[in-house]
Amino acid sequence: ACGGGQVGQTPGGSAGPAPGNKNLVLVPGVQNEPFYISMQCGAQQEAAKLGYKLDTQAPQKFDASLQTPIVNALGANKPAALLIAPTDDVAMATPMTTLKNMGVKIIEVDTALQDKSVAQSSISSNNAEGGKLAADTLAGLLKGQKGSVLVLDTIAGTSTTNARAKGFTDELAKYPNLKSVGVQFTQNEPDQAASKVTAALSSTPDLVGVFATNLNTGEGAATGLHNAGKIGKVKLVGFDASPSEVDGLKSGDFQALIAQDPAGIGKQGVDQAVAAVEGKPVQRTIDAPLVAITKDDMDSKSQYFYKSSC
Amino acid sequence: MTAEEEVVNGGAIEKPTLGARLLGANTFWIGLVLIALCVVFGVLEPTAFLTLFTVQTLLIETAVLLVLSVGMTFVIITGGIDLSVGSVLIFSGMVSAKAMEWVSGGSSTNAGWGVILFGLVVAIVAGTAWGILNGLLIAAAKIPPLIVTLGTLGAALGAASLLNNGSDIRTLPSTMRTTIGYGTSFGYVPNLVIVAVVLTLIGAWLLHTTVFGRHTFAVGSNAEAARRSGIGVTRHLTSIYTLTGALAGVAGFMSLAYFGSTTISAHSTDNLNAIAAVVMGGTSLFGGVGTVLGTVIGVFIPAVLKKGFNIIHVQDFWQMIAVGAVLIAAVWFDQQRRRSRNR
Amino acid sequence: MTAEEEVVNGGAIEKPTLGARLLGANTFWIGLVLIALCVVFGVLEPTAFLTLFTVQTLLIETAVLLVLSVGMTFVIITGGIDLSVGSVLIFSGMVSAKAMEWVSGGSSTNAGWGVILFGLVVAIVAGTAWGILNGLLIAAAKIPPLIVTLGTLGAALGAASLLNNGSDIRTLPSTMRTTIGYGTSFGYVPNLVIVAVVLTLIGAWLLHTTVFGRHTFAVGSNAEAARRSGIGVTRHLTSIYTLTGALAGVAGFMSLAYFGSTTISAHSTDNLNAIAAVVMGGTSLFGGVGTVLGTVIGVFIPAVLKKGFNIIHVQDFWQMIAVGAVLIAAVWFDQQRRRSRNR
Amino acid sequence: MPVLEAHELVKHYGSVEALRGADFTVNAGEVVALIGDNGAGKSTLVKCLSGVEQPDSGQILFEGAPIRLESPVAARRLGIETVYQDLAVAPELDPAANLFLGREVRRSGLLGKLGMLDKAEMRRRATAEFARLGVTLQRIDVPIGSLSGGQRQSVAVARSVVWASKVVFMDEPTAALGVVQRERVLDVIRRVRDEGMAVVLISHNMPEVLAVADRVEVLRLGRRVARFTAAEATLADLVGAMTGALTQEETR
Amino acid sequence: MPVLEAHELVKHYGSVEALRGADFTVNAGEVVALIGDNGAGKSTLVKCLSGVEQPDSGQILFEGAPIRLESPVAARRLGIETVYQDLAVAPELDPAANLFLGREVRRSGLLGKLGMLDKAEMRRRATAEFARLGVTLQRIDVPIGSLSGGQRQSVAVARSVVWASKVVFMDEPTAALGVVQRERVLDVIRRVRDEGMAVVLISHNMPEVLAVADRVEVLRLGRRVARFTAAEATLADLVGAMTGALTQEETR
Ligand SMILES: Nc1ncnc2c1ncn2[C@@H]1O[C@H](COP(=O)(O)OP(=O)(O)OP(=O)(O)O)[C@@H](O)[C@H]1O
Ligand SMILES: Nc1ncnc2c1ncn2[C@@H]1O[C@H](COP(=O)(O)OP(=O)(O)OP(=O)(O)O)[C@@H](O)[C@H]1O
Ligand SMILES: [Mg+2]
Ligand SMILES: [Mg+2]
Repeated sequence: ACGGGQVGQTPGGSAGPAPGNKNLVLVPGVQNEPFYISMQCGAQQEAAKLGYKLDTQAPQKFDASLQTPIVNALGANKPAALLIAPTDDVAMATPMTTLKNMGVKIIEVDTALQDKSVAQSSISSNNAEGGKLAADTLAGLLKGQKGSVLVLDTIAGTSTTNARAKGFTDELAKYPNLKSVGVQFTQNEPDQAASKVTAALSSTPDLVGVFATNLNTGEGAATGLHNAGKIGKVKLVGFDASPSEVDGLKSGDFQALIAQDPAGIGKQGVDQAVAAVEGKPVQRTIDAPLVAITKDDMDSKSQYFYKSSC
Repeated sequence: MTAEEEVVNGGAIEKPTLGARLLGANTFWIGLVLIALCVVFGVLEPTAFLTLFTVQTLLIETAVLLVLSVGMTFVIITGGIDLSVGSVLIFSGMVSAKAMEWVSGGSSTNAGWGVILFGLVVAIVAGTAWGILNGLLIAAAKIPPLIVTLGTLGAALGAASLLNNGSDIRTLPSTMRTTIGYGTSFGYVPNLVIVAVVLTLIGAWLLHTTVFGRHTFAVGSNAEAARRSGIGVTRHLTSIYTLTGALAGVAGFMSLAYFGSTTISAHSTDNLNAIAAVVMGGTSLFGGVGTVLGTVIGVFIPAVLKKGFNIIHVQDFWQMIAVGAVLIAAVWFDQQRRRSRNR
Repeated sequence: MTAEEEVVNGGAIEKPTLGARLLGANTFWIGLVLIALCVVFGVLEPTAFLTLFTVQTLLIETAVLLVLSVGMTFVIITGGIDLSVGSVLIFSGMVSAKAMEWVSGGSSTNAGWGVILFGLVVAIVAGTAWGILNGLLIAAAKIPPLIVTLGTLGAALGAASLLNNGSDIRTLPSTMRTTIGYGTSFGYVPNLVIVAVVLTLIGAWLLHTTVFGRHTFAVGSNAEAARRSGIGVTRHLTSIYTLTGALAGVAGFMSLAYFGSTTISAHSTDNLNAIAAVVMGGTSLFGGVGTVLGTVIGVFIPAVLKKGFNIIHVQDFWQMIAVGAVLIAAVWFDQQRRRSRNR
Repeated sequence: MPVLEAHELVKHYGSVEALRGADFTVNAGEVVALIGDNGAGKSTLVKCLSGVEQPDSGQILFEGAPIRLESPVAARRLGIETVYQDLAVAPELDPAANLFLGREVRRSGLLGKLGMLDKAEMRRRATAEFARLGVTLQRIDVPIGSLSGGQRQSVAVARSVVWASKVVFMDEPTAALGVVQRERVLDVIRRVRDEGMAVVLISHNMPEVLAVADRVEVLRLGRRVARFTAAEATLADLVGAMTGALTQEETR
Repeated sequence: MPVLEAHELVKHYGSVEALRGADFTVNAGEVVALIGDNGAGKSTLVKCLSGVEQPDSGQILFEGAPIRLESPVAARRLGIETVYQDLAVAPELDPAANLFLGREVRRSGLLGKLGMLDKAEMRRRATAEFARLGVTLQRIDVPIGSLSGGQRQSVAVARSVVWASKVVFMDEPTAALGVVQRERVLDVIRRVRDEGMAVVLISHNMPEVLAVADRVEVLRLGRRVARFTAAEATLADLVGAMTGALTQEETR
């Protein structure tokens, strides 16, 4: 095309962030989630310690079309580094690359792009591993009991929870006593999760376990089990350790939770970002730990509980 | 019988028979669709579908939406629309939960009925407040309902998030969950369902037998005529959105009791679901016609369908396609029958 | 001048002046709101807001919604509604991506312009197909548009998910991303924006100067009168939903080029955003009035607002509240001015 | 004494001038015909005098005292009822509901206090009213939108005379009526007049005007241009005044 | 030879019987008045004969051959035009747009082939047509919904006579018209008749009917009950036939 170019290629060269810029921005996957709030808390603490300022801007939904404008807007007020949980491992590459070309350092937290050349560092827990851990934990809870297991996923196309569900299903195949009745999508709505659980109870009387891949599905599943009076009889394994899930674990709604370490991810993200900004060496990938928490060991693992505010 | 006899005394021949009225009722054919769905699933999975448990959970799961849809029926009959119900529901739940925490001085887990009732009142007041705001903007400032409620949809959700810094409250009186949320009365009937049924009956009574209901139809049928007839259209519209807000407040409390959580990130499709239920029940988006009974049927058709599909294990993606197809087919069938009746 | 002079020759006095027409134009006041917003943000953050980059990304980000909204304008002017645009967009993108993979025999990452053009055609065809389905169900089977498009909303999404088993396709021709997705022409203008502008201009031309557009207004103003005037209402409505479907198909391809992914889980609010843009632009949900220019303004008001808020770092929850409030205020201002003009 | 008077009413719609300083007077116990060409401003004048529209300037006097009619309710409270040219009925409601719109009959007792309608009573009274006007309806429970043009108009006429106590405006009430129904309406107009109310009749049917009116006021291009006593006026006078061939009042 | 004939038309709306076996005949080059009480079925008959409604049973003959009028388009193709009682105009469009609705004038050349409207030409021709009918409009670019009742009706009348070639149905075309406009419309009716077209006039104004019609057909309770030659009929005959005091045709 005539004069073909690319967006963000300001003719005459782009001015990167001003030297000495001490602003960091965190763009989590979605607002209102304790997971990301805890990450923000960890990151803020670390940033303050290192003499940086950290802003957080979250999309309303876990949706690339909502996260893109937020990232693009940063091009106007360039921060020194961006910590981001990309909501789509390809779609977010464009805006992130644009920022990177403007001289902003990119650190991925929680999720990562397929294109490994964009970010300087990625800190994440392996979601498939988390799914596996959930399957093992559930099998342990059931102690050889025979029966069916239901997996509740959020929305088709959500990479993180899809990976958890897949890891779970793959691992479950190793337990001959447990049979998967398949993955069901809930559109991330608790009421649909509740409805799927009660329907499964109607049609699959030997249901012994449910794996819910995030907070909303977990809450919905617990509600469904409550309705059916099956709390505790059907083992419910949730993902993440938000305050509400921890309460649920305490009260017996959940039998186990697979917790990540969001605060740790946030802290390490800031460390890497600062290192990148200051021209120090960075570590390309960091694996964050995952733990299974049950009612019995919950007191000893309270450092993994997520926070709903800093 | 000659033509003469029929029209002698200035009009008004006697009423048609009950059978004819039933066949003529706007809700008859769509009601048949609902019954047909139940029969089909009953035959396909008699042991799983036609059980007390399935019926109980089906009713409980639709209770909240039913309450929202009753309010929506009034709004749509006036020719308006309310997209904000889901957000107002969340906001009310959030305020209510906060208030209960506050009067219990911290966690309200062990609070008694006094606190719970207080929470209910707070929820209703919160919902009503948004309803009044919607109503005034629509009726007095004459801004299109779609814009107003789209605005308050975002604003109520933002405000709810602000209140607890974006996270859910899950420490609620446990009595509330066990009695209202999933308790039953008369042996089998879930309490949440009783609440929804009572509200629906009141709604139907209000709409179909009172002056308030009559004016609702009049405003929707021809607002200018209503105004010239001395109906306070502004005031009436305001009270209708207020009513809807109040019902959303109750629904927020019910949702709180049901989920035991404020579920901020949920309920985003409640508005469209409620509107769909109302329209499926034969209420026109252009206003002036509609019934609460139709809305009830409209709420249950998708609910039964999804429940049935989940029970007979239809894959999710197929389910989405099938639910879409059945919605359309049900309304098509209804239209078809009604049209032939008018031939 | 006496009254006599004015009305002598059977009516038709000469046209008002340009200034009067501008002031009288339905889009004038709401356009002022848009300009005011830009000015405010420009003053608050001159170095960040009024930059080439901000303008470029603002335009790019709204390009897809703009294309959807142009189609939606036609639909709403007929008194209809189309909730399915977002899903049809995703479906078209998915089919297009699949088709490009298929003709490239596996991954299409290195495919050339032939394959890309083929993908575009497939996307348009896929969107058109859903549009025809919507149109026939609405116009021929006479099912309310809300129900039909709510049904196809679910069905199209389900079908898109089925095609690739619920996961996104992310291997797309890289040429497509670099040129169409975020390439620019004439130095600064993003190609995606050029596509959107051209489609919008064609839409405006079609609506405001052709027989097709005239009939669109007539159908929305009084469908029965249109029918009696010999306008093929069924056919016209069908073509309008088909047009909207085709535009959603193009939008699907644009989204594909932009995101480089089929983004199944995204676009869930596109339908409401498009409807809001159209209504904000002065088009009545009851049909018969509306302009494409109004829609363009209606698309940009929330876009500018969100962009500005993101740049000046307003917190998320406050942002939701503020966007809601500004939407309502903008339309209120517009109404106010228009009403006083009619006094 | 005039029960209702208008002075110098002006009403614009955008750049269209519907009223350009119109005067109008009607006394209790008389039938005044308001006539004029199409677009002369008759309906606009009626709307201003029944609170539906607010004039841009000018004065309205009710029983000698200046008033403002902010809404139709204000006019109705003064005992002013109107049959609008566009009828202003709710097409989806049945004739009885339209007749009682805004003045529904409630049940007796507590249920009535709660707002419950007495539908049977309203239907009964509606049937009686319609019979009085010679309206023939095959069924009374159909929406008014599906009635014939004349039937619909009869409902609107019935509504106004049932409730008025001071002034009845009738904007072309007989335009769609059959011969019999038209006579009935003229009878009703006379009866209402004899009860001491003022009736303002708008009509394009000059024989009808001369038959029923006591006085005639003529509107032209938004102004009153002539007044007649019906007994003394001829058809030619009226037509002359309407078309501008004859003008009594000075053009300001 | 009759240009249009109806035999035994029956039309139900739910349980309401609008037509109960109605017959009707109109010849080329004549004005037939179709009269009857309110609710007699006149408008319904017109709707059946102009393709808007489908009769439940009965036969329609056009120039002797049985036809089915599935849609208004079918009727228009045969040269049948109609002024509907409810006018059937698009209230948001302006008078010129309404006049040319469904028959828009396109620009010449390629742009016209692409469907572009020639708005100036349509406005010009509309202004001329309105002047011919004596319609006075202050502005021609306002939506028709804001016009006065008579102005709106004039637009509908203008539309029908511009396009007709065989039959024009006019359902109470003069009901809302002023004295001058009414005369103009009656003139137009005569002119159209003289051009060899058939005109069917529905009116409740008997003097008008007797003045302009060649023949009169009377509908009562959905059936034709009498036919007259206008020159021989008296007002009493017509009223008698409409009210049922006089019946010529046997009741089946
Ligand atoms: N709402 C409106 N908007 C714009 N113009 C209007 C409106 N209402 C009336 N007009 C214009 O005002 C003038 C007077 O209208 P009005 O309806 O009062 O006439 P009228 O005397 O009642 O005529 P008719 O005998 O035809 O009913 C007309 O030119 C009409 O076009
Ligand atoms: N769409 C409809 N639905 C139900 N009933 C209808 C409908 N249209 C007409 N009717 C009924 O059919 C009968 C005949 O109506 P129609 O309009 O043909 O009468 P008309 O002779 O034109 O009367 P008018 O002189 O008052 O215009 C009336 O009783 C009317 O109520
Ligand atoms: Mg008038
Ligand atoms: Mg008629």
